[in-house]
Amino acid sequence: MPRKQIKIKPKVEYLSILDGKGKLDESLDPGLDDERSVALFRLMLVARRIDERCINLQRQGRIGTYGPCRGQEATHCAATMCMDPEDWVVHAYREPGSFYHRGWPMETVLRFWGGYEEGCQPPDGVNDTPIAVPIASQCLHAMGIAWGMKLRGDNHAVLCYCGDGGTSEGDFHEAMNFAGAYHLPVVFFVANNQWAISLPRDKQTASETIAQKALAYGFDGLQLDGNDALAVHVGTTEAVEKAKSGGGPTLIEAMTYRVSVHTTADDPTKYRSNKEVEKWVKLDPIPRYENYLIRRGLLDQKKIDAIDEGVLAEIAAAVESYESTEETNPMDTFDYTYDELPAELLSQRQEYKEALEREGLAKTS
Amino acid sequence: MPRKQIKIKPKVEYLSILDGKGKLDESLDPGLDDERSVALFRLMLVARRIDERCINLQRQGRIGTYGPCRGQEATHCAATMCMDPEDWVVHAYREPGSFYHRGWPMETVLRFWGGYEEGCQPPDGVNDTPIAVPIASQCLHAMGIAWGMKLRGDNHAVLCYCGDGGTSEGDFHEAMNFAGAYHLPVVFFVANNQWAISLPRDKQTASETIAQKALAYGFDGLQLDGNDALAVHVGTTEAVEKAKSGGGPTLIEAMTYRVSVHTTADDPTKYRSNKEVEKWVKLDPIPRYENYLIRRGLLDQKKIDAIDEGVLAEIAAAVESYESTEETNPMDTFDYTYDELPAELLSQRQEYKEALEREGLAKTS
Amino acid sequence: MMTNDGLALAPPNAGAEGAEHEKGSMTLMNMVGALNLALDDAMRMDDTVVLLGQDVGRDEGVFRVSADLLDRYGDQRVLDTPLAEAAIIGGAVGLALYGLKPIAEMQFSGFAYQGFHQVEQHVARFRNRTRGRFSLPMVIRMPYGGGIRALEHHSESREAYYAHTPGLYMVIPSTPRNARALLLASIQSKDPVIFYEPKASYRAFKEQVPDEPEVMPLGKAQVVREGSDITLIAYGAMMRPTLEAADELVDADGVSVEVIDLLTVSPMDTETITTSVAKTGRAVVIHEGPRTCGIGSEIVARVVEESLMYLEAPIRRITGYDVQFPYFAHERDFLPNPTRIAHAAREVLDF
Amino acid sequence: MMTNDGLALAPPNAGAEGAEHEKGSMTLMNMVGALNLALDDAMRMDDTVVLLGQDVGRDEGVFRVSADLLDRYGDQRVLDTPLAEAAIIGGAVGLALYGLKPIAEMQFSGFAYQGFHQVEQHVARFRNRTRGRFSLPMVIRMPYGGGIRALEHHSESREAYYAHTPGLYMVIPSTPRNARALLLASIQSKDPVIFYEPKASYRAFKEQVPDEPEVMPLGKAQVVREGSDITLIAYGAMMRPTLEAADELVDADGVSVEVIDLLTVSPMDTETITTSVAKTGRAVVIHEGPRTCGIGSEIVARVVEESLMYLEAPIRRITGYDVQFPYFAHERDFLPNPTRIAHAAREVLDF
Ligand SMILES: Cc1ncc(C[n+]2csc(CCOP(=O)(O)OP(=O)(O)O)c2C)c(N)n1
Ligand SMILES: Cc1ncc(C[n+]2csc(CCOP(=O)(O)OP(=O)(O)O)c2C)c(N)n1
Ligand SMILES: [Mg+2]
Ligand SMILES: [Mg+2]
Repeated sequence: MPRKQIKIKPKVEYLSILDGKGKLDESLDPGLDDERSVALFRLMLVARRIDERCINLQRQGRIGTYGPCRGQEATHCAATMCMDPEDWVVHAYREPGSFYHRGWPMETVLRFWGGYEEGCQPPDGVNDTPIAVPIASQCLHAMGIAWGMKLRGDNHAVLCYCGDGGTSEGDFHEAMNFAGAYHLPVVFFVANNQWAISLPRDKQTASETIAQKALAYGFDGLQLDGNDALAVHVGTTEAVEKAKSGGGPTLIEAMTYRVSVHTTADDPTKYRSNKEVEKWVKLDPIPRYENYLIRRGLLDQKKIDAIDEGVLAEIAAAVESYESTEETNPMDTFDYTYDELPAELLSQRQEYKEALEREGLAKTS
Repeated sequence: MPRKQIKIKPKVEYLSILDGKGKLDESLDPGLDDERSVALFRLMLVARRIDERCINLQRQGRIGTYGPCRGQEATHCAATMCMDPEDWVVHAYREPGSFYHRGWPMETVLRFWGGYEEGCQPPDGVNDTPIAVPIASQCLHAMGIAWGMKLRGDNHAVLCYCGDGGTSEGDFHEAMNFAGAYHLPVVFFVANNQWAISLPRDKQTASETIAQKALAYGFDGLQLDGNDALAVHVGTTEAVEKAKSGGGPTLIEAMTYRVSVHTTADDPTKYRSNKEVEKWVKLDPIPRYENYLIRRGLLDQKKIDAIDEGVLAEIAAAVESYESTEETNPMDTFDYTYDELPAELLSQRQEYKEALEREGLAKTS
Repeated sequence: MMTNDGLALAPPNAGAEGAEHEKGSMTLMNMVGALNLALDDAMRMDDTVVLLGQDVGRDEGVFRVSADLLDRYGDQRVLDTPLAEAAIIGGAVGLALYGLKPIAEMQFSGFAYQGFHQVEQHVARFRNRTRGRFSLPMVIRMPYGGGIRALEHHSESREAYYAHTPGLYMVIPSTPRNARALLLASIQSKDPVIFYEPKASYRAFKEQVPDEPEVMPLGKAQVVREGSDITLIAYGAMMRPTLEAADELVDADGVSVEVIDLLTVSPMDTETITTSVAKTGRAVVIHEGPRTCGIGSEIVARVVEESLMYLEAPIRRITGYDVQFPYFAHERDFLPNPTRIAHAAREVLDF
Repeated sequence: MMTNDGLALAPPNAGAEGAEHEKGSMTLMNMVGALNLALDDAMRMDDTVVLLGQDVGRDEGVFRVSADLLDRYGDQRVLDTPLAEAAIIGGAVGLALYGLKPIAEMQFSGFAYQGFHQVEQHVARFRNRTRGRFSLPMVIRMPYGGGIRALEHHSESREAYYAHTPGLYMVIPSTPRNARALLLASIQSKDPVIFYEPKASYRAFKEQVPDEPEVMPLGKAQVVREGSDITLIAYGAMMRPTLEAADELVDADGVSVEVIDLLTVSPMDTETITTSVAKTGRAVVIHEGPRTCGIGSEIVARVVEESLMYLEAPIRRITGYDVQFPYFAHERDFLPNPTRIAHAAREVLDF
């Protein structure tokens, strides 16, 4: 029976710039300046090295469960680099490079994985939300912040991280729908790393791409090679500029891969093949981008080594600082729950303090 | 900057068969047989008359708040007629014709609006869920029932009603996504009546159609003229057949209009113009379909009057039966909460019973 | 009935209206009017205040609590939203992070669960999680409770869910005047407030409400009637049947009854409760919500901890039973009423 | 420690295994193994039982509770789902309506709120709403509680939310053997069960578990240690510190301690509690969840209603405080421990 086809207006596109070996498609050269180009490399290296160090610290029991970002450095490093300080970055949990770039001290992030609320305290002046554990719940905060920008007439934008698994949650949908309905300056950045713990991407949803989910909300979707730092930078920059100039939201799907474990508590050999992992290791974003910068004459092995040394030293100092910080006061949770401690909590605080003193557990004050 | 366009596979189409005056597009004639054709007319009349009567009863305080379906009769009547008894119909709350067709006694539905749980008790053998008040929450039940059908290898399908407002809820999204991911035999039928209480459709979501939301989940969307009973019947039949033959879910968006109040507690003059209402009143699904049947020679005024009289008599009998039923026992809620009454509830039941007896309120037993 | 204890004029921006706060004029109004007045006060005094929710704008709220506000403050401050509670709450979190003061409306408390995860995981936690870097000054208003012949999910009372969630204020007014003063205080609070509005009381009666903005402190219960033989403890819509029962006990039995209105259900004002029960030795607690793990059980537990030895009889709980709130045909049977409260009080007195 | 009181062999399909139920052989296992055994029992005995949740299949559950089940029962009965809790719970409602027996897993209780509306609005209501036409025999399993150095949202205990929701069973086992017997009973129940698994106890210790399927009745608490001076009431992961405290009180102070394990938190077995406290006159209740409106407050309220006059001292509540559960660096400080419990018991004894 003949029907009218309905024309769908928003577009869904795919973007990649560097090939698997880091060779540039000249026609797509974004002309990123030298300084920024190298800074992006360094940032990705920071993410890689933090990751390695954290897995190490976890194995030694010096922090708790850790969720690595190995293989995904290009996604969050290149995306966050597109944001101005007045913009907001709304985090998930696999973006150590993003925290670093935005000005979070490395030891703050270590404190999160070490079991301290202080790891979720953004430094003054940094407009970020901390690690969000409940999947996709942060998308609504990103939407709300962007709504605030719009209501106040501020010319800023919000970048919001989420995983492929997160797109199944109701919160993702509601955030996308509000963002579309109010035409908000927000970029939803889905790091599609092909897995949500043990569930592969193709079982997460039947839509062929995640980018096309934007059509349900009346705005554009962009799928890009998430292991191509240039593509991420270009695609995100455009989406952010669109947002700031009143063009509304964009959904970016960055195709990448979680090369490592889901968290240090996970055993991926239960559910996926080494072959698949190897395929993606070959597409590692760091050597690809490194090759590109070497071709551009911006890097050579000596420069790389120097950068790496600097990064490692910075991390070593952060670990040192993390571990030498005085133990925090368990009473703090009482003092931070409300602006003023209600009477009932005051008496519970006292009860807790006395118990700890009696039991010789934590130091209190 | 040039990009690759991503080709979206599932299709989104529009279907209408009868024009605004009920004239048939011959090329689309589905060849619905005479008996069924007239039965559908009668069913729409049932819905219209129940609606009118309920508004009346509400005004007289004989039932509580009522949510009318005026103008939307074609959507739910024609859609539910596509379902076999072994199929399931998952209801929202604006489908009196559907309940009737599925074999719910009219007085049962009256009891719902009259404030009795008995109004939510499906008759034995009827595979329907009762009126669902929390918007879109029922979509997940429809998905789950369809999942059960698939797991058991049963060749049935589920029809699920939802409103345009309901598409904004997280539950709608999660239901659509699971249905797509598991390729379930379910048809999501959105009665887009252009309003969710006071929020017009274009503020509910920025997507141009609701039908295209299916693309986010990897299956087909179909927008149809929801005031055209033939189009609804044809579109739903196809979607149900597709579901039963392993073709997976479909999202149907039926374009219709809530001609009356949201509920009897609502005052739509606060938020919409009479002009808009009048435009839609001209597209009333009943005269359109009636004209079509008259042209087909299946109806004339005498036949219409006879049908109407029958319907009215049936409704009168149902009201009579509803009002002459003995008052229910307030204790029932205790007895239906668990399979076996736990000790704690037994003592609360006793406390309640004694209180009611002391207070001379309801009769108990 | 309401005393002026603990009432104070709203500080911010109120200066212009006359710093002396002379006893100004009053207007007789119902609770809907009083809540509307508080919203209007807040929006006028502080332009970071925004209102959001389903049908709060053009429709003025399904109970008309936001009447005239769209006209007065425009559609950049009164925000009609799509139909999604988690987005309303989670969006309000974002608005608050960005420095606005959102007042989010849930159309009925029975639909707030669609956004409960945002409350539990974020609204209640952001201040402690970020060690004070971010706080969430926001209010989530919602009508709760039975008595208006509404459909399923429109009559429940589940304040205990919120009271059991650390990091929130759970506030429930009982009269037009305290509704206005508590809502204004909630909006001015630096902490998130769940504000339950007793819909059965929306239009049930009127009270004189000062024209000047007025706030009451959060976290304080009120002794609304003094007495020495027994303490009745209630809040919200249950205050009316409780006060009726008190009248009956005084008039018919000659008993001296003390009545406490919690006003802030959580964090609970233990002292006002235990001081009273230490004096009277007897108590009945009254609420609509289910009994198990309800506010009543918490009150009993605190009295036991602080004043067990003063207790001369078991404390009775007159509450909703541990079954779902009935469809409306039987709601009058189900809801605690003056007779039931008085009967329990007599049993406690006769113990 | 666990007695055989109230244990019975599983009725359905168990006949084939020998109707005599002679004392069969036992196997020493931890709670993860015991829960896995119950799931296996249920899936073997009843082919309408299906398991669904995030990572329950190929990954065998993040704690391995569903080990081997995908291999044994296939992917039409062990269902790895997309990441959406409301869909898991609401989908299970649909599966149950269609005649299957779904066992839904929430990966952690802290993420169950994403589907809380489905629990409150449907799971808890379908039987009463349809006046018995539909019931929902389904189990929602989830690990709860602190003690395993996990991230935020992975350590909370909020059984009181469910206890405050009429229409549900809220069950919390404490040992491998009762975990197996209670999970099997929950699966066989005609009513929906929220099954909280104390994750700190998952691998903490082993117990002999009968090879034959075994069920325990829901709704019954157990006196796991008899005594006459004081009653300690706990459940789940708190049973171990509670029993340690009891040992210390017995050994060091020569006190006779009775210990009750609630097992079913709601509907609560009032009689077992009040009988004990009427005997001992003193009690301490212990749980991890927040204090206000927690299970402890309900226990106190019931004791006051039924046995006030036997009470010789205030009942103390050793619980989580009314703040958010701390990130793991301070969880050991925060969780009730034997010293804290024994200290409270001594205060109650010395009152
Ligand atoms: C609401 C919620 N449900 C479940 C979890 C447990 N969980 C943590 S990570 C994860 C998978 C997330 O997958 P994805 O969104 O793809 O992000 P990725 O871990 O791959 O970066 C799950 C199920 C959670 N944290 N929050
Ligand atoms: C979860 C939830 N939120 C809010 C409401 C209150 N409410 C009842 S009907 C309605 C509008 C529904 O609009 P739509 O889905 O378009 O259905 P229609 O009423 O137009 O048929 C709202 C907001 C509700 N019933 N459930
Ligand atoms: Mg992923
Ligand atoms: Mg509508």
